[in-house]
This record gives sequence, structure tokens and C-alpha cells, in this order.
Amino acid sequence: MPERHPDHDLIQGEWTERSLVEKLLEPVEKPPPRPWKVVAAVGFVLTLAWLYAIFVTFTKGLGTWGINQPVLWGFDIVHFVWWIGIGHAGTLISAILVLMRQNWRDSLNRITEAMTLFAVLCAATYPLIHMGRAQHFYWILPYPTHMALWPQYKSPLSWDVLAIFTYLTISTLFLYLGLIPDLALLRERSQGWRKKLYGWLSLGWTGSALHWRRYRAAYVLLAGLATPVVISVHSVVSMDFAYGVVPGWHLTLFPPFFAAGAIYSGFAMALTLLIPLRKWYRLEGVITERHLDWMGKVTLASGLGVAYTYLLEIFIAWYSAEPAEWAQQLWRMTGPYAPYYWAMMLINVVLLQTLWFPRFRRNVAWLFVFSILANVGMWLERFVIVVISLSHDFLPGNFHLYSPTWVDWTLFLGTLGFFLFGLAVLIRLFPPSPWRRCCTSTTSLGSTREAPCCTGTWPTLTRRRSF
Amino acid sequence: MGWPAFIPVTFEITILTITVGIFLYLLYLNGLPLAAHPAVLAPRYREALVDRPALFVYATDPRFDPEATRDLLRALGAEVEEVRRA
Amino acid sequence: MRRGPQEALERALFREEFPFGPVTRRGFLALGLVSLAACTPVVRRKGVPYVRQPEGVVEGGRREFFTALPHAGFAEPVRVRTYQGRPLFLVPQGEAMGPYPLAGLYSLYDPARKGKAPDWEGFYAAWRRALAQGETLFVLPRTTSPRLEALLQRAQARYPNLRVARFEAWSLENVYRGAELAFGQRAWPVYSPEKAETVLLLDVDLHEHPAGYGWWAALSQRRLPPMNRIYAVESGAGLLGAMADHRLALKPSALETFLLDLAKALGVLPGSPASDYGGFLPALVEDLERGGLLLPGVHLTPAAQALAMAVNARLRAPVAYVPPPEAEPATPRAFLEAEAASRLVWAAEGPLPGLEGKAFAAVLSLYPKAAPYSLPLAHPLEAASPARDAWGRLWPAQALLKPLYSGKSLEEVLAGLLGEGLPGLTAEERRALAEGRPLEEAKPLALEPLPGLEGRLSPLRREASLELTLRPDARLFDGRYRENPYLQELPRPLSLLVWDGALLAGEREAEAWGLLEGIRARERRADPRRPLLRVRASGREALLPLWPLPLLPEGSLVAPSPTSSTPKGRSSPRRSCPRAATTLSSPPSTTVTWARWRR
Amino acid sequence: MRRRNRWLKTLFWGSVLGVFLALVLVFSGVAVGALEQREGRPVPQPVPFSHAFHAGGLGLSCRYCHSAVEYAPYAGLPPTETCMTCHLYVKPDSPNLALVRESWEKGELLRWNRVVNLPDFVYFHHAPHVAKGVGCAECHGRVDQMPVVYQPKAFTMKFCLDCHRNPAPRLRPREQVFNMAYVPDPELGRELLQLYHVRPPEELTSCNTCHR
Repeated sequence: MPERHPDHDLIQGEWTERSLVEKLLEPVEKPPPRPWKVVAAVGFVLTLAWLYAIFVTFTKGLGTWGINQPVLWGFDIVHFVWWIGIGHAGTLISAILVLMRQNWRDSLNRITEAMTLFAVLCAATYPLIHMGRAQHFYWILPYPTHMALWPQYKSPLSWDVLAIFTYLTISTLFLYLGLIPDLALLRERSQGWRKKLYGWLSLGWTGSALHWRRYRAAYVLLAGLATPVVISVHSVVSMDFAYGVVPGWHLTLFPPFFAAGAIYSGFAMALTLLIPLRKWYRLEGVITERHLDWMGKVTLASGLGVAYTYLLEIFIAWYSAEPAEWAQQLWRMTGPYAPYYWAMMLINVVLLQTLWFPRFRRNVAWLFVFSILANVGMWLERFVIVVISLSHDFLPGNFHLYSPTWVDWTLFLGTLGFFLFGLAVLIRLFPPSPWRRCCTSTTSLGSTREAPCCTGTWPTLTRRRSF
Repeated sequence: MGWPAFIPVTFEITILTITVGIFLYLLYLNGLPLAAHPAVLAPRYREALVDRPALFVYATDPRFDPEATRDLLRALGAEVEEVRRA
Repeated sequence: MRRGPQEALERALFREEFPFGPVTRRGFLALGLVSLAACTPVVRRKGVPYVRQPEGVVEGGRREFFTALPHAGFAEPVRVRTYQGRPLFLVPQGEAMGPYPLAGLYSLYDPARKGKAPDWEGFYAAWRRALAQGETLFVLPRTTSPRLEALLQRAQARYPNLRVARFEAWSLENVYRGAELAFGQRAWPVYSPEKAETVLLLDVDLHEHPAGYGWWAALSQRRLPPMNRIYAVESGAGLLGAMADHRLALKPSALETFLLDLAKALGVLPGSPASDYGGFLPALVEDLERGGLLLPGVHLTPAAQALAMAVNARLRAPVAYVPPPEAEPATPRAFLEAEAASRLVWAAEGPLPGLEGKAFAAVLSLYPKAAPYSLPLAHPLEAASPARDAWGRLWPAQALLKPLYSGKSLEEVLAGLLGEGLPGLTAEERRALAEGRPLEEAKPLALEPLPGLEGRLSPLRREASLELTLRPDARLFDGRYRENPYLQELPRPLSLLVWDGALLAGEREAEAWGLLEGIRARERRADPRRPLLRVRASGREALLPLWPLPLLPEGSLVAPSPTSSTPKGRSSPRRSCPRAATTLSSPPSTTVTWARWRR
Repeated sequence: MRRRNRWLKTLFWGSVLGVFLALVLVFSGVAVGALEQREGRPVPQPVPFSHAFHAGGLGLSCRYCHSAVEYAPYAGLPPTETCMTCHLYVKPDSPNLALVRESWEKGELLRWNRVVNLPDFVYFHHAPHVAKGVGCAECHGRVDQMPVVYQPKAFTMKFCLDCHRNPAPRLRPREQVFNMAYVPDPELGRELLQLYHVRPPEELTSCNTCHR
């Protein structure tokens, strides 16, 4: 009788390691289900639209956007922050939960890491095209030039560049490192160009126990390093705002507020992706309702942080006795953008409370609906912070509303399409969940058996064999 | 006293270098990347990647004795195969 | 030439220039990877010195010359800075200068001026033939040059068939007629606002009066204690009025009634004022008695002009009267004459009259036009003639460069018709140009107001529920600077409009038409679209976007003098432009209908 | 198999090393430094005019020919007349001067090749530099020792900024401006900074000082 899977208590159904592998490689090896085709096609079309919008931006200039004076940061920065925030869940699930020995994350981390990668890519395009002269983007890097000019290192905008670049690199490496053993297996199981691709990408991984041990140590170290980065990235993003004296931005509260918001929006997006995915690929056994329940709990916790800061923001605006701050707060609540503000409050403060109740939290349909709402809510939050604050600064003569143009909308929908298309391609190429599960968590708290690969925590510096 | 402003960039660059370093060091320690490895020529190597333990005895060992090794492993109840480098 | 590394680097690092032009951000995509491989041919710039350096020329250096540029016929004395022979900057010679001369530098270098190479001799021959055949109308803009007048007289003596008319949409005729009513003689008032303790601005703005910018400087001088006191009574909203300490917004007819009441209160006319305008009138009278001055707008009716002059005389205000600077007032009527004429030479600014079916038609203009004969006029910096300024002084002028497109000044055109050459600068002119002073100071007339004004007074402006005033635009003036991008993109004062002309109305009107809320909503959304109004006045019609301005009094509408709104799709200049000023003096019965939201 | 492995490893580690070296090169400034090595390449001229002979040997002042340098953005080139003031009498028949004589006699223009070519987006004015005591040699080098003139330094933005950030060590008394051999004294330079009212570095390095 085949052995039960070591993680049998975390997954549902009768699984052996082998049957689980077969299940998890299905999306790669079997023809894709119909929803995949729909998503990929929609994503592809939107990606083309996106490229067209970028082309328009380049050929005609930023005048095609809705930005104006004083709303110089419009949809571009709203979506930059939104996407970066979404990216955070991936790293969080991969890294922080590893460190916290939450090995239920094993079922989820691959897809969320991929989500991170594409979300950060989407995010990074916005500041690039917003520069207006994207071909000179390298001017913000600190290299010695004939101009003897250096970027202002005390500016959060310059920190942003490095934070996002680091974040992108680390999340790519993290995703890739997790993929290597899967790629080796796929290499052995596939033919033709796929075999070539997996062969190149797997770097000649053999699955040797010694390699596994070092691999696991490296993985944990990477997780440990990625954790501060994930916190720092959104804190740095928040300082883009907090360093500005615009009323509604100038708060020391911003870094933790943004970090909580990022985790919240990231988990929401992860839920939005995982719930249909487990249905279409019949992965209910691997991504169980308990997983969703856990994710709901994290969403609730981070969402409460966000809700708390909303209330604190109102309090600070009042307590500071700063007329511009208070006017800004009133403008948010009663001005022409009030519907946005109140919708944000409704979702992120009121509807969030439903997750306290197991009845709602364990209801997959509600969780899915809520996760989409939370995405919208976080989009609204960014809109409130970026656009509404700017539209109402100090001088009444300077107040101006913002209305996005079709280019703005296309850029947004385009990144959504690129995101979906990228994920669809990734799912076709790489299994949605790592199969050698125990080997990426520090210890297998839930497992009954220590897998052979799971001994030792630190790399053993033995002599290297070469072949 | 402007030094705190320089912390974020320093921090990010530190992490970036360490991460890339760890990744490269892992590859270096493991002797990767490899274009091919003799182990993959074993017929049931695929299973070894999933849930079967497999033991490779390399002929590069100066005290390697194919007959004695095979006998020992057979006695322990393993299937023994010889894989030749292509 | 061999391409050395240093040239290559110089270009790669500095120039970003490729064989097909400079790389712009927008061209970047198109260039793509090609730019990576671009091997640029090196062209070494040449240094070409003179063989014999002319005296007084510093290579690469700056020089300054004195001249005078006309704006709507009136001279603006300026100092012109030339760099390597190119005029590149102007500074006012006096206290202040309108924006027009400096912006005029654009039209000097505007490549759109380039047309076909002009055939001047052929044109003269055709013109002489036309003159031989019958009456030929020569339409000039407002001119204040005595030399031009002399040439015109000679030309008319030689060619009896030459008839001269002068066209200007913003006419000064009402002022002259007002002086005729008040003093029995046509005259042009020269005000000295810097000498007045109290100044009443009667519906006048900086750009609307030839001396407006000078007044601005003069009034500003007195804004330090002990300050002058400025009152403004306006039917529109202007920058001079924005300086005022007290402002009363009245619609045009009410404004003239106010002037009548003021005259009564000061005892210029018998009777007593019908209203005290909420205490405004008594306070104003009291202040005016301490050395006051009225500055009336040029579009007020002749009767109102006469009243203002009489009041000024009663106040012993610092006003001098000089002979009219124009030999014959330029009026919008000339446009109709031009339309009717069968032989026409059109040299005025503004819209072109219809040229179809004319036996002879020629257009002299800075820019090439569609006409049987289209000849280039010279830019004032290319060929200059002396002109008078709004203070009656005669300023000398000189050409600073050879005409770029073979244009001629009006004087040269006339001299060419007569077959003679223009004399060069006289010694006296040279001296005046070197010293930067006028050729001739104003000669004031000794005028006394005739008694019995009340009997001679022509009717004032009649009242209507909506009164439309067509006034020159602060930037494009009456439309003659329509093609100047500097001026197009300079925001209008107070309304901050750029590019387009609009119908300015008070908020009450917009509200009454039910449009205010929609406009404000669009304003908040940063949506530039405004409702397009069909405006009918005195039988003419125009489509104008509505721009509510809170400063305007109820019942008063202000539109830019129609030539200044771009003709396409909106007001048709042919129909509504040339009568601009006549519309002002006759009471307009304006109807406004809502047309559509303008995209 | 061994060979393929070796090849792959060389490729992989080689590219890692390559990227690393490229980064070091770019960020250390070595690359930019290398780019700036524009060793002066003599610019051929239609008339073989030797600055070394005229300025160095005969001791003509720079202003004798470049007469606009104190007043104009552009130092100016001498009109043919200036050459002929001497060469009507000195070496009137030299074949080297054939072009100059032709220009003088027929009124044809001499076309010199310009040595320094500043980009159009840079505003440079000679007059203030001369007036504030920046010697010709600071930018143009020892022209009095150049038989054929070349540009001795790359006129990069860095070159301009180096001086604008700290002008004192490069200032000299006005009467020494045209002295090629003068060696600036930083101590004196600091005094001249005050004396000539040289604007502070914040103003001198403002973008629109040079880009306007």
C-alpha cells in the first residue's frame, strides 16, 4: 500500500506523494481547460491594448493622460501603488509564513509568488512611463556621468527605484529557486522544446540529498532576507507621499499603514485568483477550505490594521488642528469624491467585519466576492490618497478635479490583462503548487514523518563534487 | 545629520547583493549548473525525483569496486543498475 | 573628413542628433534600436570671419537700436536689441509697453510669411491700369504717419481715381465726435493720470485705449502714500478696473446714464441726478472735486464722450487736447465700402472683404493671402515709418534688417506707385534715433467747452435687457494677432482663457439660462467644454462659448471683437466683424439662444 | 558530457562575472573616465596658421585676433584684414598665405574649421568668464604651444561644473587672463572671488546658468 502523503493533514483526500505529483503536473501536461483559454485570450487582447496605450503615451506625450495641475499624480501612481501592494502577498506567503513555520503556505506559495512577479512588473511600468522620457530612466541610477550629476539620495522617489528593483529581483529569484526541483522533474517527464526549456531552466538539478539540504538552507535565508524587503518596499512607497507636505499625505502613520494595506490587498488578490483556480483545476484537495479560512484570517487581521488607520487619519486630521489637513478630511468625506471615500470605508471597514464570523469566512462564494470587493476597496484607498489629496491642497485657487482619459483606463486595464496573461502562461509552463512540499518549510509541523530531505537547517560546507 | 535618509538605499542594496550572492553561492556549492548528469540516465530516475530514495555510487572514487558494491547493495535488497556516462 | 573619436563622442554625448534630425522623446520609439547603431557623419562647423569687419560690429556681440513699432497705428517707442544683426529683444523706451511689439518679433521670423516671390512691378502696372480705368479704393489701416499722408496726397493728385478709406474695427471716431460736440472741433485728448488725485475709469481697460499701458504705469506710480484714489465704473471686467479702490458694475446703457447723473451732480448739466448709486455718486463727486480726472473708454457714444470731456473741463483735470493723430478716422464702415468697390487694394488689418467679381483686387498683408494680387507688407522692423503715439508725439523709426520676404512698407508701396524712391533718414531723424527722443512733441490745442451742451447732446445709448459689447481681446486685440502663438497662449486677464474667444457673461445670466450649474460641474471635473451660444445682435449672428465671469453686471455681455475668435465653425467674420464698433453705438437688442455644448 | 558541462559552467559563471565587471565598470566611473580621454586631435585648417608661432613666439595677444572675447559670447575670428595688416609686408609672397591673399583680393570669405563645438543647448558667454578672471588657458590649454590647435579637454558638463562648483583655484587677476603661462594661486583665487563678485556656487550650478 502506498504511503500517505506526509502533509496528509494539510491536504484533503487520499494522496500519496506520487498521486499528488500527477495531480499537480496536470495543468502543465494536460490540455488547458476552457476557462484558461478565455482568461489567456482576454489577457492577451488587453495586453495589446496596453501596448497601444503606451505607444500613444510615447508618441503624443503625457498630455493624453488626465493628469493636470495640481493632480500631477493620477491613475499612474494610483495603479503603481495598487499593484505593488498586490505583489506583497506573494512574498509574504513565501517568506514570512516560512519563517513563522506556517506550512499551510506550501499549497499557495507558487501561485502567489507568480502573482508577485507580475504585479511588480505591472507596477514598475507606471513610474517608467510617467517619467515622460522613459528612454532616460537610467538617469535615476547613481552612475558617474559626464554631467557629474547624481540622483537625490535623500528623496523617497530615488529609494523607490532601488526598493522596487531589489524587490523584483528577490521575488524573481524566490520564485525561481522554488521552481528548480519542479523543473527538474518536468525535464524528465517532457519532450521536445519543453524538455529543452526545462533542461536549461532547471540548471541540471539532480535531486541529490546534499543539494536538497543546501537548497533548503538557502531558501530559508532568502525568506529571511525577503521579509524585511517586503516590509520596506511599501514603506518606501508610502514615504513618497509622507515626505510631501500635501495635506492628507504628511503623516508618520503612512509606512505601517501602507504595509498593512499591502498585505490586505495582496491576500485579497490571492484569494481572487486561487478560488477560481482550484475550481477549474480541481485542486480543492490541495488548496482546501481550511487554507482559504486561514487566508481569510490573515486578510481580516491586516484589514483591521487598515481600518484602524482610516479612523486614526480622521482623528489626526482633527487633532493636528491644521486647517488644511482638516479641510482635506472634510473634502474627502463631503466633496465631489465623497462616494469614493465612503465606498472605501464601506468595504474596508464595514464589510471586512464579516470575516470575523466563520460562517462567512468559510463560505467560498462570499470569500470570493469579498476578495474582489477588497481589491476594489484598496484601489479606492489609493485613489483617495493620491488623487483626492492632490486635488485639494492649500490654495483654493489651485483646487482642481481629476478625470482620467481613455489612455489612463487602457493603461490600467492593460496591466490587468498583462497580469492575467502572464499568470496563464506561467500556469501552463510551471505547476501551480510545489510538489516537494516539506522541503521548503523549516520544519514540517503538521507532517507525521520527517522527509529525508528535511534534516539540517544550515548549509553543510562539504567539499564540492564536480562532474 | 542627513544620514537616516541614506539608510533605505543602503539597506536595499545590501539585501540585493546578499540575495543574489546566496543564490549564486548555492549554485556554486552544488556544482551547478550542469548540462547533464549521469544519474539521469538511470531508468527509474524519474521516481527518485519524486518519492523513491536512490543511491548513486560514483566510479570516480579511487577505491571504487563495482562488484563488491553491487553485491553489498543487492544483499541490502536494492535494485542495482550500472549507468555509464554517455 | 575622417571621423575622430572626439567628434563622435561630442555628438553622442551632447547632441543626440542623428542624420534625420534631433531625437525627441516622441521620436524615440520610432528610432528604436536604429539609434544604437547610428553612425553619425561628422560635420565640422565652419568659422567664417569677415574679410573686412564693418565698423562698430562686434562679432557675436549685442547692439541696441532705437525705433518705434506701430500697434493699431499708434507708435510704441522701443529699444531693440540685435544679436549678430538679428533683432531678438525689445524693451520699452518709456514707462510701459503693450505685449504686442515684443510678441511681434514672432511674426518677424514666422516662416508662414513666406509666399511666392512678389512681382512688385507687375502689381504697380496692374494698379496703374486699374486707376486709369476707374475709381480704385485703397483701404489702409489706421495710420498716424505724416510722411504717409503726404505721399497719399501726392498719389491722389497724380491719380484722381485713387480713393482712400481706412478700416479699423476698434474705431476712435466716437472720441473725435465727442470732442466736436463738446468743443466744436475734432480733437484727441491726452490725459495725465499721474497728476490726478482721483481718477474715474469709465469702462476702459489697458489694451482698449492706445494710452492704456501708459496709464497703468502712471496710475501705479501713485499707489504709494499719498495715494491717488481710483474709481471704476465698468460694464466689463478689466485689469485697470481691478486696480480701483471702488468699483461699480453697470451695464453699458446704465453706465452712460451714470455719466449723465455725474455731470448733473457736478453741475455740468442742469438738473439733479436720478439716483445716488448707493452712495457711490456723492462720494465720487466729493473726491473728484479734489483734483479729479475721468478716463472714458473709446467705445462710449459721442454724447458720453462729450459729457466726459465737459466734466473734465469742469474739474480742471490734467487733460490736453491735440489734433487727431489720424488724418481721417479709421472706421469699420470702410469694410462695407471695400465690399462694394469694384477695384480694391486692401492693406488693412483684419478680415478680408469678398474679392470675387472685382475688376481689380490686391491684398497687401504680412502673410500671404488668397487674392489675385497678394503682396507682402514689410514687418515694422524691416521697413519703418515715423508714427505718432497716443500722447501726440511723433517718433522716428528705422529699419533694422533687410526685408526677409521682399516686403514693402505702406510708404514704400505708395512711393513705388508714384515711381519714386523714399528719401533716407534725415539728419534730424538720425539724431532723434541716436538720442531716443521723439521727433516732435505734441502741440496742444487751446479748447474751451462750448456752452449749452445739454441742447446739442446726441442720444445716449438706449437700454435693452441684454446688452452686448464687442471689445478687443486683451491678447489678440481685434484679431490682428490671431496668428501669433505668443499672444494666443498668454492667458487673458481675469478669465484666464487661452486660445479661444468666449462670450463673457455674469453668473446671474448663466444661471437664468440654466447653464451655470452644468458649467460649474464641468469646471470641477476639469472639463473644458462650455455651452455654445447662438448670439444674435443687430441682425447678425455668432456662435460663442459661454464663460461666466462673476465680475460682470447683470444684463451686460462682453464678446471679443469678432475677428479675434477663430473663424472656423464659430462666428463668421464676414458677417459680424466689420460692424463691431457700429454695434456699440447703436443699442443692440441681443438675443441669446442655447446651441449646444461645445466640444 | 564532461565537455558540455564545462562549457555550460564557463558560459554561466563567465556571464555572471561579465555582468559583475560591467557593473563595476559603469558604477566606478572608469567607463566615463575612459570616455573623457579625448586626447586632442589637431584640427586641420585651410591655412596653416601656427598659434605656437604667432602667440607663443611673436607674443601676439589673444585679443589681437579674437577681438570679441571681452564683449561677446563668441570670441570671434579675425577678419582677413587683420591677417593682411602684417602680411602685406611680412612674407607677402609666402605660398602658405595664398588663400588669405586671395580672400583679400577677391573678397572671398575664409572658411576655418572650428575647433570647439559647444552644443546648441548650452549657453556660453566668453565675456563674463574673462571679466571674472578665468584665463584662456583654463579651457583652451596652452594654445601658445600648439602648432595646430586642438581641443585639449572634453567640454563635458562635468568639466564645466567642476569649475562652477569651486571657482576659486582657477581664478587669476584680470591682467593675467591672456597670459598662457600663469599658474593660478588658490589663495589669491579666494580673494579674487570676493573682489570680482563671482556668484556663489549655488547660483553658478543652477540649471539655467548654462541651459537657457
